[in-house]
Amino acid sequence: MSTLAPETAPIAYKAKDFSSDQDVRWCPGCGDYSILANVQRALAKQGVPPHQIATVAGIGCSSRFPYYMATYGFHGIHGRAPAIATGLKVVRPDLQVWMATGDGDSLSIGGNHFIHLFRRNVDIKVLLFNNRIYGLTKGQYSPTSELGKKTKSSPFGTVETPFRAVSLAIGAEASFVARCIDVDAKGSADVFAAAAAHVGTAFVEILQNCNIFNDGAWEHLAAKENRSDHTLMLEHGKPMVFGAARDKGIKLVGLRPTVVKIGADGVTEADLWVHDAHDEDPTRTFLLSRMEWPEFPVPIGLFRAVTRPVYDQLVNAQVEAVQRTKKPDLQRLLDGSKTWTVA
Amino acid sequence: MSTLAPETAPIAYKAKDFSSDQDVRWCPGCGDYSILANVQRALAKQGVPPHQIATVAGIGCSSRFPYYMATYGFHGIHGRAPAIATGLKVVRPDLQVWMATGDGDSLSIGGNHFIHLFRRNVDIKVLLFNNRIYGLTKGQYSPTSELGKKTKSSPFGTVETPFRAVSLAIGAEASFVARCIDVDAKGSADVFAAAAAHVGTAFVEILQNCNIFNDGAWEHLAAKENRSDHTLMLEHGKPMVFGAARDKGIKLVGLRPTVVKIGADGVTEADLWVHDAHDEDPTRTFLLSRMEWPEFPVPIGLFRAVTRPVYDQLVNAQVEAVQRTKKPDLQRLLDGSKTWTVA
Amino acid sequence: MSEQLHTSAPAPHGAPIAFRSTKPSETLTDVVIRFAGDSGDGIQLTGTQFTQASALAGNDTATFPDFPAEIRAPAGTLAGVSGFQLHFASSDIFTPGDLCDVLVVMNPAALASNQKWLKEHGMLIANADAFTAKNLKMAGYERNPLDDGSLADWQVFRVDLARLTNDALIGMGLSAKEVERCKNYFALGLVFWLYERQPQLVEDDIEKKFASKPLLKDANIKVFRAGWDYGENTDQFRVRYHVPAAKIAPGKYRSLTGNEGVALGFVAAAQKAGLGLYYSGYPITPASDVLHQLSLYKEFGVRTMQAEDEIAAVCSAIGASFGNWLAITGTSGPGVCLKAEAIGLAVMTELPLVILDVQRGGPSTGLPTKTEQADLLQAIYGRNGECPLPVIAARSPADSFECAFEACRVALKYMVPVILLTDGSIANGAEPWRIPNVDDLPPIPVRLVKDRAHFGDGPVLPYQREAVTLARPWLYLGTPGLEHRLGGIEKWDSTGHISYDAANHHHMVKTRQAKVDAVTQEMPPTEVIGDRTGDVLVLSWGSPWGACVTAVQTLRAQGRAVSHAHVRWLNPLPPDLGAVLAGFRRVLVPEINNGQLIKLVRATYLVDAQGFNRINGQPISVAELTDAILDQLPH
Amino acid sequence: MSEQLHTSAPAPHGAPIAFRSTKPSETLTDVVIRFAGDSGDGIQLTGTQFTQASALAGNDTATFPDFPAEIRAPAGTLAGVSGFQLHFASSDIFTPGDLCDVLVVMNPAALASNQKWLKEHGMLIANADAFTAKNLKMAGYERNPLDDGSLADWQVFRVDLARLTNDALIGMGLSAKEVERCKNYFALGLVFWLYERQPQLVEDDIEKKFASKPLLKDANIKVFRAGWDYGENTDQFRVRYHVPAAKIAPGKYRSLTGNEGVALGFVAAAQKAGLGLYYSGYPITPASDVLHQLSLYKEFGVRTMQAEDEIAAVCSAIGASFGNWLAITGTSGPGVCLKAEAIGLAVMTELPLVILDVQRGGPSTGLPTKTEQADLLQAIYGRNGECPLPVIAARSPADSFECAFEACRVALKYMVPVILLTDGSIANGAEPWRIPNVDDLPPIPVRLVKDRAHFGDGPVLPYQREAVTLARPWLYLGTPGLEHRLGGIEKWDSTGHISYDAANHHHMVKTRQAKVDAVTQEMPPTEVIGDRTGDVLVLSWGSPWGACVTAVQTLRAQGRAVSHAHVRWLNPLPPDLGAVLAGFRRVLVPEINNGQLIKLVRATYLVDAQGFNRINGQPISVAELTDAILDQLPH
Ligand SMILES: Cc1ncc(C[n+]2csc(CCOP(=O)(O)OP(=O)(O)O)c2C)c(N)n1
Ligand SMILES: Cc1ncc(C[n+]2csc(CCOP(=O)(O)OP(=O)(O)O)c2C)c(N)n1
Ligand code: SF4
Ligand code: SF4
Ligand SMILES: [Mg+2]
Ligand SMILES: [Mg+2]
Repeated sequence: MSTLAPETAPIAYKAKDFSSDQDVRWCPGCGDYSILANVQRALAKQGVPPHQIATVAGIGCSSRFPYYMATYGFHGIHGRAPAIATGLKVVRPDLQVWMATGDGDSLSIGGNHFIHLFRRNVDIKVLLFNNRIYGLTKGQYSPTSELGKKTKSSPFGTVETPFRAVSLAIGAEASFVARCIDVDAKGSADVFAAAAAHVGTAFVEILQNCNIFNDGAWEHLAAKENRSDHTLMLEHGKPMVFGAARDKGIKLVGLRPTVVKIGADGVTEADLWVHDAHDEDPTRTFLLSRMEWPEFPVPIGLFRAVTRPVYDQLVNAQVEAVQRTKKPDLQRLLDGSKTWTVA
Repeated sequence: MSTLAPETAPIAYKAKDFSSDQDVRWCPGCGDYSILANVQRALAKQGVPPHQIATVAGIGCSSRFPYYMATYGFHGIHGRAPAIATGLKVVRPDLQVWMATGDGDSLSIGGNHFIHLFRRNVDIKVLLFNNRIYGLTKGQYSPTSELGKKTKSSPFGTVETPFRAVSLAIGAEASFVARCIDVDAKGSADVFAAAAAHVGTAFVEILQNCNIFNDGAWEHLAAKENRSDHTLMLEHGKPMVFGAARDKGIKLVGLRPTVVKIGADGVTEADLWVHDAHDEDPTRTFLLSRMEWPEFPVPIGLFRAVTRPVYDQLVNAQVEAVQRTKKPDLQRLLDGSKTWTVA
Repeated sequence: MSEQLHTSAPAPHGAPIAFRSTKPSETLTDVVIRFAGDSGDGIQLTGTQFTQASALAGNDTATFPDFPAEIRAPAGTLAGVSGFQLHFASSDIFTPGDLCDVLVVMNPAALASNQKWLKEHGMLIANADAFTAKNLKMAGYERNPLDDGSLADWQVFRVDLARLTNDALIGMGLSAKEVERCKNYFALGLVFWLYERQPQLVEDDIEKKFASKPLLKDANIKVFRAGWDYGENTDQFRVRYHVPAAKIAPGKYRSLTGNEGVALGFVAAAQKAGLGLYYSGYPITPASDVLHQLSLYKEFGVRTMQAEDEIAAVCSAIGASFGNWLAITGTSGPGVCLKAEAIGLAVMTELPLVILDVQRGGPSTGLPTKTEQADLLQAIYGRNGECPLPVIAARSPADSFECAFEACRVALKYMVPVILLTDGSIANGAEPWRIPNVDDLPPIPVRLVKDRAHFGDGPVLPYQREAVTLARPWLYLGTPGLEHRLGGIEKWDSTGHISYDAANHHHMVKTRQAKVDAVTQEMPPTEVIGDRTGDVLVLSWGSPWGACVTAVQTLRAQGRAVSHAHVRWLNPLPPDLGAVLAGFRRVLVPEINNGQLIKLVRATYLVDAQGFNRINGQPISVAELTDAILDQLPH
Repeated sequence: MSEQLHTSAPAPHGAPIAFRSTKPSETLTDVVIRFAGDSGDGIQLTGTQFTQASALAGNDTATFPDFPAEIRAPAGTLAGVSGFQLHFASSDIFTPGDLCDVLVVMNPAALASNQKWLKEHGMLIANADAFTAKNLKMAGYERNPLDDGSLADWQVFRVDLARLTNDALIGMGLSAKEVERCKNYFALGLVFWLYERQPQLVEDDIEKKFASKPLLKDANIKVFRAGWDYGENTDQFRVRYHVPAAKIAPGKYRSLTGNEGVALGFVAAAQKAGLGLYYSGYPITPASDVLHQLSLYKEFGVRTMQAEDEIAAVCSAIGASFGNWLAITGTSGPGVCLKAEAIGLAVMTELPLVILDVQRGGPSTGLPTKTEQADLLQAIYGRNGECPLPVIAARSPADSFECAFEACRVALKYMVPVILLTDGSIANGAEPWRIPNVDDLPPIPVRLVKDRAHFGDGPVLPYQREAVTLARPWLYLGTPGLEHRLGGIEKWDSTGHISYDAANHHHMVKTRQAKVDAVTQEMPPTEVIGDRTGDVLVLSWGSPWGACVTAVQTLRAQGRAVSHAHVRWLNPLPPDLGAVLAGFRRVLVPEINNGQLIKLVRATYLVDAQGFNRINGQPISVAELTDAILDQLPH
């Protein structure tokens, strides 16, 4: 149990200040290790002390996350982390609440809470470890597994079209959406920092490798040699350029994104789609969520961060507004509106 | 219990052939009555006999629907109709399966099954009676109620941003999406016919009036005098024109829809956004789902109908493919791969 | 009414009587009246107002609203009939009555479905205008029962309610629909006349309710007076009835339903514990009103959540409990199913939590608006693994307040989830409640740990147990150095770290059970009404309490060796219950289920208890119960 | 092994022995061996192959895989240790054994966590190379136990597995990781030598498994042979052990786990009923393998669904049952919680359905990979309202087949959902199974109604009941004229229309109970092993069966008046059980829970039964149970 970060300490933390005394029990080589390190680094940078943070999770390999964090932690039941986190955040707005979850935890059994979290826009930072597989139950397909994938529960290949986590979040009115890769420390740092700063539900899809049951699922994006050509780093206000040589870009033709070569056919950076992370209308974010390799480079980074009503804030504001005008009087409450007295 | 529609009857049904012998117990004036009549008419026209149809529902006023239909019917539990219907359709592809549900049933407690139904694209026709309220439990807000709405459970106004059912369905990969209004018999007929014809999950959002707990929720669209100016009837391949005088239209400026006056500033029908219901890319459907009154006329009719893998078909195809090459042999199955004999 | 002692004469709230009568008055000790009509006829409102007037007149009262699952099924149909039964008396009463003395019906369907509740020779007041051919047909009558002699065994009073209401309002310029909506006030005026109730009460209410609609206000008052005058002037009614005030313990009273009672109990507990109150629910009949009620109490800082489903409701409450608030989730049986897995999580994490189950007719969707007490074994056993928790049940609307308060107190003291059971009849039924003085409510100490120093130099131990209660400390989130993790996997005692150790698991299973067993410390000796030995002990839990008291009182007055005991805590059972049972030749357990408490009693005490089980969506009938007790007596 | 009679001498599958030994051989009647190592060490595979070889050699066998909840916790940690215990014998055996005669450990952590299972003076075979400073530290050792004399009470065999494996593979061009992965075959070769098992079996398996990787194939065979040769050549091992074949009923055998057994039982039932089979589940330990298994059987037309959650799984199965298929849903305890509401719907709609619960350690997430039988009362009572259904439990892997078949048969015959209980030890444990002849399996008649004429000219009556079973007809969807509606609201008997009627509800509650009670018709007389009167009856259900048989056999051989009875149906209980219990002075109920069957027995028969409860995630220990029985005997 960490005893670090007394209130008198200067606000300068190290990643290890966010590391609990529990042994990490993921498989050697699992992408979860990098994610843990990236999150701990981001929290250290942010400067909120461990005791003012709570980490909530569901069930799955990924959901063991809270045990390894030196913050307050809650390991819930499968799929229900959003609900647990919501109750906690409503009553304890003083705590920063992070949530760790898996593609099965959030998109299969927990789908309903997941979408309601976005709709309500509760101030919670959601880390979805998407390894496109069920790790903890040893290798069944998940709602993000590719159509036709052969797994223990789909020996002849799945017959289900996968969810695109970002599309679903956008369809559920998400105010903040981002994506990063387990092994990409730099990209993760930026995205986690943005999530920490967002007020409302911040959704981060993390492409994670399960080297035991779905090894290489993201290799086409995560591998160093593929990354610059197969991904598109989103930057607010910047044209969408990608490629090792930064010679490719995305142009919008009507409503369709198109890959173009900068310099060819007179295309210049000025012709490219300029990323607007703060666009109120989610349609363009939705469009980004449809861009998949090999047709497109896969967008990485901050898709969207807009301000809209935050559930926990409104709940508390409504209470506070009443409290400003009305004193609690328990006796009067018990009495109600009509009493009579027997002498 | 209906004994109509013997197999020898000519395929010519009347709406009343789809009406069961059970007393309809909705409140007088409820929009559900019109929906029932519209569906029965559409089924009669379609020509599939009642015994080849199953109607499945959850719980709510709307979910009483199956009792009033002369088809096979199942009144399930709250929110679970999609799962019940999926099991039924997988094993009985010979039946046409319709599902009736409410905004609470589908978008609150049933949200998870709802999104998975779209993802899997099971061949089921979904009628969502959206009255923006909980009818059967007497007037609490639902996930489609407006932010700030005062109800029994939100005496100070809700603090929750509503779902847009169509956005959510699109985010969940829906292959068919449409919208109609309870009192609009003509528009409903077209939409129900298209849903019946679609192979895959056909989602119809029906704007329904609950005259007891949320009277007039859709008055701005449903009232005769408002309809042509406040709604936009979508027609595949046609430019988006609306207004009593058919003098207004929707133009796409970049990625933003804009209301224009035909004739003014040189705008002609040729400048308008042409509706493409079969566009593979769901982005434009998503854009339509964001158009809300008073900023825009509200789109009514068929938003989207595209073909993509259908769960129940694939499940059955996979089985049939194996069955073509492998005979079932129970004894061999019990024996397994390694046996030994004791004499 | 509940457990008050009778020490002084009643003092009804005295407003000047504005209405004068010249008809003679007869005195009665108690009356059961039932109103029945279409869901849109204002039956529940009529009943409630008559109840209030009776309470203000010093009577003891008990009510039983009986409404359909449909919101407002088409007018005139059997499916749409709504009922409200009121028992008022000049003595202490405990049930809304088996059968009624007076039945007021607004249409033929109401008669058809309620006639069975009217006593032999009882009064039937019928809105004769509504007995049209169409309405008769919808109610399944071939002939008009008001005319065909089939009601000869009852005293029938035909009142042309619609016409008389219309007559009263002629010239006011109201629409037909508006006139139609006034007619329940005519009926109310008539019964106010009949039972000498204080009319001012209704008139005040109308003033308030229609303050912004002066025309409707005047109309309703007019119709109400017309109803009163009709009673005074028509020859049909020759006498009025007077039910004197009951002897009631002194104090301040109000009328309270069970749902109001639990809501107030929760708020009071939070205030006494000095904690914030969080309540999360998903609407479900008959529990929704608790959510509605609590969402009004914002000045007390109550946070309510209408969750997306029951699973989210309980899980968000668990989150709030982790966040050191008094957290509660409420529902009915189908919702308890959905909460089961998460309740297990609360058992494992040893967090305080109250789960309210307002029971209704089951199984499955069942009979949502009918009462039943068939979720007891689900409450005790309905989760995977060995997952014990305390279960408490209220016996009446007024008792709900105390049980809710007690459930919270035990949850906080033992760091344990507690299930609180009420049922449809308690939730919607009302009775007078002697309002407690807030200062007299017991304090609720909470052992929050808010300082790292609590553990000295040692490690933080989230499962370090208090000796007497076995409660673990409730570490205050946000405290530097108290960071810890909770979860549903088995854990080492004391440290709370994950453990797959064999012996530790056995120990933890036994410890969680021991903690629940320790709640017996909280229980007062079981009260026995009557002698502690005898022929028959009637053992009750929950709402049959009232019927049991009534039946046992009657039989004891007849000299029978019958006693009554009631259990409030169902898990664990009171420590002295075995000794109580041992005093009797026979034990009879009346339940509105197929035999649940009886299974616990038989298994625990090896006593050959007998069940009296009526599962028909209604409160237990005193008459039937009395017969069942007689059957157990030596013949 | 299970209930086979012993009629003839064993006839092990005779392949020519390719490996020759010159060392002497001792004969033993039975051996318990336990393999333990990192999750990545191939322990489960090693154990399974040794089991198969033992079964082929004609031994009776019983296994107990014991693995951690983590997939592959970091190598060398205590959290990552996986175990596999095998009991093989020349006589009939019923448990995998309490303690082992031989413990094979692949690293210090495996020793640290498994030493407690090794018998006094037992053999410890240790991979000495893995006892490095780093590994010792991770396992919590300060000194090397192989060196410090702390293991003096055991026979320690140090084997430099890593080095020897490496030596065997020198020059083959394998990577260090590949070499590392071969070492379990060295251990296997050694124990094959030690117990005279047939090496061909392993070599055949390696051939098949690595068919596409010839280099690895050769390497593994080489290492396996090196292990065998090591045993033959090292001075450490002086004798080999011979466990003769057991006397086993003639027939064709295979090895069967409980999860395989239920999967096969479901397919067989569907085939015998002439129905399609639908299985829907959401992955959960230890039930997932049933889904995996059934998804392979496409040639039988089996449709499997990996649902989005357990609620969808059961609901889709209900949909399939409505569609006239044999529908099944499987899960473990937390999933049963989630299915509870929908199971109530199946009870109300009276549809056939089987719910499989492979029990694991609880409550909440609990101990997912450990065994327990604590979901019994949840199975019987864990739903709102009066919601009875039949519950059956398997006692062993081989028994799972029959129980699964029986659950389906009863569900279809009585039109009722049935809960089938197994547990983690049954699900993953294996034993020889005498394969039934398909033609000998009983037929399963299904009363599908496929013609409107069934109801003559009368109305369609979906709740018209068959006299003996009270089953309603299963109307075939798609039939003209049979259109009907089902749902979870209470309904009139016979017509099935919605009903809120009071008397009808009472009648329906009683009828649903009577239908479940009628299942007693299916039960054969309760078998009592031993005399029908005596001092102690040991009463078991589920997996403790094997320990009970073993303990009672031993005590009877010592002349004790102890008998054993086992119940397969838990709800309703067998009709003759009360009479059986009455024959004994004492009744002892051993359960891997805190006392559940015992509650039913006490409540039903008012018998002062005593519990023997060990809740430590492990099968019941025969030794401890024997002591507990002795405690009940007159001293
Ligand atoms: C109610 C319930 N159902 C099923 C399970 C079993 N289970 C545990 S984790 C898991 C899925 C894990 O997948 P994911 O969420 O993708 O996490 P990962 O292990 O891949 O990180 C499942 C099905 C459970 N714990 N609880
Ligand atoms: C598990 C469960 N929770 C709650 C309920 C109570 N309930 C019945 S219908 C309903 C919501 C109805 O709203 P909607 O789906 O919008 O249907 P409507 O009545 O408006 O047509 C609720 C909460 C229930 N029947 N089951
Ligand atoms: S199973 Fe996969 S996701 Fe789970 S810890 Fe191992 S590598 Fe990581
Ligand atoms: S409550 Fe509303 S939705 Fe329900 S039947 Fe009445 S009008 Fe229709
Ligand atoms: Mg995953
Ligand atoms: Mg609704």
